[in-house]
Amino acid sequence: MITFDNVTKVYQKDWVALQDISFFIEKGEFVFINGKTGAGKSTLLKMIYKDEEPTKGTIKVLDQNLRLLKKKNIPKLRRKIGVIFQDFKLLQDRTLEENVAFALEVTNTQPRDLRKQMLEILTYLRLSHKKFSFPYQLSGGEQQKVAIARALVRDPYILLADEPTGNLDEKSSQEIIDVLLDINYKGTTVLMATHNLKLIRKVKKRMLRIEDGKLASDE
Amino acid sequence: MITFDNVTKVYQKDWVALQDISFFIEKGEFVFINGKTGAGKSTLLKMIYKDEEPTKGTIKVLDQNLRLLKKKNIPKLRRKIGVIFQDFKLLQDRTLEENVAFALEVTNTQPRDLRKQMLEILTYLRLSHKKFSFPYQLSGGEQQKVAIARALVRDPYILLADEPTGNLDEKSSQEIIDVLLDINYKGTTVLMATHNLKLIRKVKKRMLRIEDGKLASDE
Amino acid sequence: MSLRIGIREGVRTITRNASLFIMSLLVTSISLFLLSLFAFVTVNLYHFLNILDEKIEIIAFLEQNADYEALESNIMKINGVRDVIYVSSAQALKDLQAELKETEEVLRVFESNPLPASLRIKLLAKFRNARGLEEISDKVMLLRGIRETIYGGELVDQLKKITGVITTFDIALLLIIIFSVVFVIFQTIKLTIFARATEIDIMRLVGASNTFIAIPFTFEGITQGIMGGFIAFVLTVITKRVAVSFLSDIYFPQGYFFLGSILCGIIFGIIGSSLALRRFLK
Amino acid sequence: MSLRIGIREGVRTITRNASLFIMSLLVTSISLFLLSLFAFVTVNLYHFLNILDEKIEIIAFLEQNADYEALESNIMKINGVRDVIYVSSAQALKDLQAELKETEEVLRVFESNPLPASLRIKLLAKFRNARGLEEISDKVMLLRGIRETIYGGELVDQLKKITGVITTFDIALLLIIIFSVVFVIFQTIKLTIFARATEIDIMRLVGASNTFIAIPFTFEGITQGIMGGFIAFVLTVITKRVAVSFLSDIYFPQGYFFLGSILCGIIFGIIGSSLALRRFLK
Ligand SMILES: Nc1ncnc2c1ncn2[C@@H]1O[C@H](COP(=O)(O)OP(=O)(O)OP(=O)(O)O)[C@@H](O)[C@H]1O
Ligand SMILES: Nc1ncnc2c1ncn2[C@@H]1O[C@H](COP(=O)(O)OP(=O)(O)OP(=O)(O)O)[C@@H](O)[C@H]1O
Ligand SMILES: [Mg+2]
Ligand SMILES: [Mg+2]
Repeated sequence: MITFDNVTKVYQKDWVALQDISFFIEKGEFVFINGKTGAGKSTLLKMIYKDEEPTKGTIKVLDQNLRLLKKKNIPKLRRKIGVIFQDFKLLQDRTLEENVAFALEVTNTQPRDLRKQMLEILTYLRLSHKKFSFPYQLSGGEQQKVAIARALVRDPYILLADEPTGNLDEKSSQEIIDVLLDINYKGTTVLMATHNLKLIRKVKKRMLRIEDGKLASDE
Repeated sequence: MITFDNVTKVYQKDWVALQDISFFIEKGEFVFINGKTGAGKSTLLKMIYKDEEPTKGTIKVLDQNLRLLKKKNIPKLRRKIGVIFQDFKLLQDRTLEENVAFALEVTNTQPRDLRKQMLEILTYLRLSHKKFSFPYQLSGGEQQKVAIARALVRDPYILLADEPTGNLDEKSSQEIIDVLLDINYKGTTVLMATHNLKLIRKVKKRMLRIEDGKLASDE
Repeated sequence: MSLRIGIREGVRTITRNASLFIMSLLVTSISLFLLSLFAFVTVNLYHFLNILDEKIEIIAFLEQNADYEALESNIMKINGVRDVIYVSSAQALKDLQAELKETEEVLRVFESNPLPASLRIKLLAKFRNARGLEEISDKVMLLRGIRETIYGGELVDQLKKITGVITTFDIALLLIIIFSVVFVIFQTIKLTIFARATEIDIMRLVGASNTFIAIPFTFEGITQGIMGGFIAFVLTVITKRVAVSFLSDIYFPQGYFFLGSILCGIIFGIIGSSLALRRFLK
Repeated sequence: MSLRIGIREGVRTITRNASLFIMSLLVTSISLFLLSLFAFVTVNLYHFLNILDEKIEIIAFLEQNADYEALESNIMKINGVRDVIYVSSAQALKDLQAELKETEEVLRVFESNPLPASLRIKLLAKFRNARGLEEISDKVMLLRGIRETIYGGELVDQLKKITGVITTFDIALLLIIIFSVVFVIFQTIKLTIFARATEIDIMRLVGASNTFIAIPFTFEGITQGIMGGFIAFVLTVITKRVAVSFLSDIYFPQGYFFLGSILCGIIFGIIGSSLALRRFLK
């Protein structure tokens, strides 16, 4: 499903964010990515949806070599991947509902299915009462939930969750983890970057730990 | 130092975020504000630096009734308060260093003092090596640290920290708490909104808990 | 993307960023108005030059007692002649006196009438140039009863020269203004799109194709063009109303101006938004 | 805020948002260029009208064998007279023939010379109107040896009327263009500031006073004005160069145009950014 082969990422000014990272993630796996602030977790995820290019090495996602993927086909790749961005990346001029619907519309979902799927996920995350609110009218945690809803709603092949519980209280965090486990159970490959070791320990899944830009452990 | 007297905040569409909140915080206190997602923690803090107006009730900050504070004097109030925003609010067209310097420049700090204070805080938070990076070149945690540095650098009378550790790993989080305790020890009044109960329990300070928009406990 | 979604997205793009849209619309309207105003001046200039052109004629002086009616019908048969008017000797003096009175009153001094009768020959448009004049004049000269023809060859040359200069100048100005207007509209649309760069980036990250992103903005560009063109047209009509009050003879083909404004608006809107989007959709 | 910080902040505002600055600068340049171009046309129009005005004169026909030299010196003493030129009878015929040749060649028919000698009286500028002409003409008529005076009263009226219409039209156009240009520049600056609304909000939350926020943007506005004015000036100079190649007599006071462009740029820049900022700094 996802293969990293000796991937190195150097940002400008010779800042080596990741070095010689290799791993393989099978379809249906649930993997945590751990590492402290600035370790390179987000960078790793960004390379999967081709927001950043690796400086060296090969990345394969859904049987495609990303380096060979044509620009015009990037949207197609991204539509198969759900991403919960660390900084949410909500569309500021759209309501909560429209933000979630947007993720479905780009995939040409039929209006009928769209409404159904959307209502389902909003109810599930207890966001329905804020449906018509714009992002600036939401609390930090509510915004994060919208970001989660948007990633989940289209039942992606791969789900990338970058620190999805940073702004959520303990109870909500646990709920989100349960949602992720649930969607994983239904077949979606899940990668979740987090520094919250407590959560990871509870769940007992595979964990990639990044330290000083290198893969320190894979257990 | 900070007085809330029967403060109610109703957002448009009759959404009651806070209801009849009353408390008094003395100079030099350290207070946690706890409550789950959407409880109204950020709203409470926003009213202290007059970003939001209470619908009812009176707020006094630094012996000033905020309702009577003239618009042109708002900047003066804000310069005495350091705020760590939940969503960082970094200036995107400025480097890390410039973002921190900006907080000092608005207070007319002498260039010499400015450099000194800035270097101190950047070194302290281990950000010096990223001095010339723009926000988009920083990891989530690094951005949060910049937000913290900017709030701390001008030695404010009051420090408002809104979920300052949401993007930080355990070790960094602990360090930040230590910094806040330290600055509090030196005389600054600190209010920190968080849902991280673990941190709160460790520190043992006064805690205001908000539930359903009401002050549920003050201990 | 279905048309329905395209339009809905476009409407949202406009309404949710109303301030941006209005600012940009105002710039577009004013720019198109300037263009329209200039077209208005140009049209009237040509209208005026056309009237001058109409005045080009050949004067054929008749011999004493020539049969002017026979001559008239003969001349009418010449290719390129549109009309022939007979001016008697008495009439000629009156005309000349009337004409010169305003410039040089010298001719009052005359005591006898030295002016012969003449035929004024009006030409079809394409013969109203030095060559056409000469050609027809030569043919007229062959007729019996004609003493002399004059056709102000130099006047025609002069007129054509002036028309040439004015036309060149006018076209140059027109090009400058068209260029400026297109440029300003383009840059303004770019600015409004730039202001939403973050939103566009997010859309791409969520998997929106370039088309999906472009359609609402193009829709916005077209809407802006149509509305801008309409506002420009209204402003031009107002200008025309005002102009009429102190310049009597004003030419204003309202329908063409309406269509022209709207069309220019649409074209510039499409081009502007497409070009502006290119930067973001590489 | 110290001037040093103000300037540094201004430079940063420009360099860190270079695309926005350049787009806005281009719009400003083109707008100012249009204004400058119009000023250029206007200046030349007035220049031309001035030359026509210079041609206004009184013609005094002399009696046979009048002492024209004595008359000349007497007329020169009349208030408002600038110059007197003697035209002999023979010269008059030549002039008339030369002049009319291009319009109506009728006068070739003359056999004797019916034209008297005359004095052409040039006037000071403020007497070049119907009243001034009449006044001086009356005084000239009192002198012995003058048969008649003519001064094309109607011509002057005509000219003044045309000048009046052109001036009104011109001022109207100038106002429209000034208004449009100011408006476009203003809206464009507003758009660039709008694109940075989030940044401005953050600055205010961190405690920046309105002045602190406004200074860099005003600096940007002024810089844009100066640069825009300069670019507009260069474009106008180029236009002038091109115009010279097919219109010989072109008037272009370079210094004034330079100062004017830069000054307009600065003024519009300051006004534009101040007005635009008002929305954000309430
Ligand atoms: N665009 C960029 N240009 C330069 N450096 C960058 C850029 N993006 C990230 N970096 C640097 O690369 C390193 C890794 O960043 P990354 O965002 O992957 O960290 P992270 O593991 O997600 O951290 P966090 O837990 O704080 O989110 C950081 O030191 C960061 O400063
Ligand atoms: N501008 C606004 N307009 C309308 N409703 C708002 C606005 N800002 C906040 N709210 C609502 O008020 C409630 C309290 O929001 P607030 O941001 O204070 O929560 P919070 O306690 O900080 O939550 P979190 O832990 O998620 O940050 C939320 O339900 C939110 O949706
Ligand atoms: Mg990260
Ligand atoms: Mg909050």
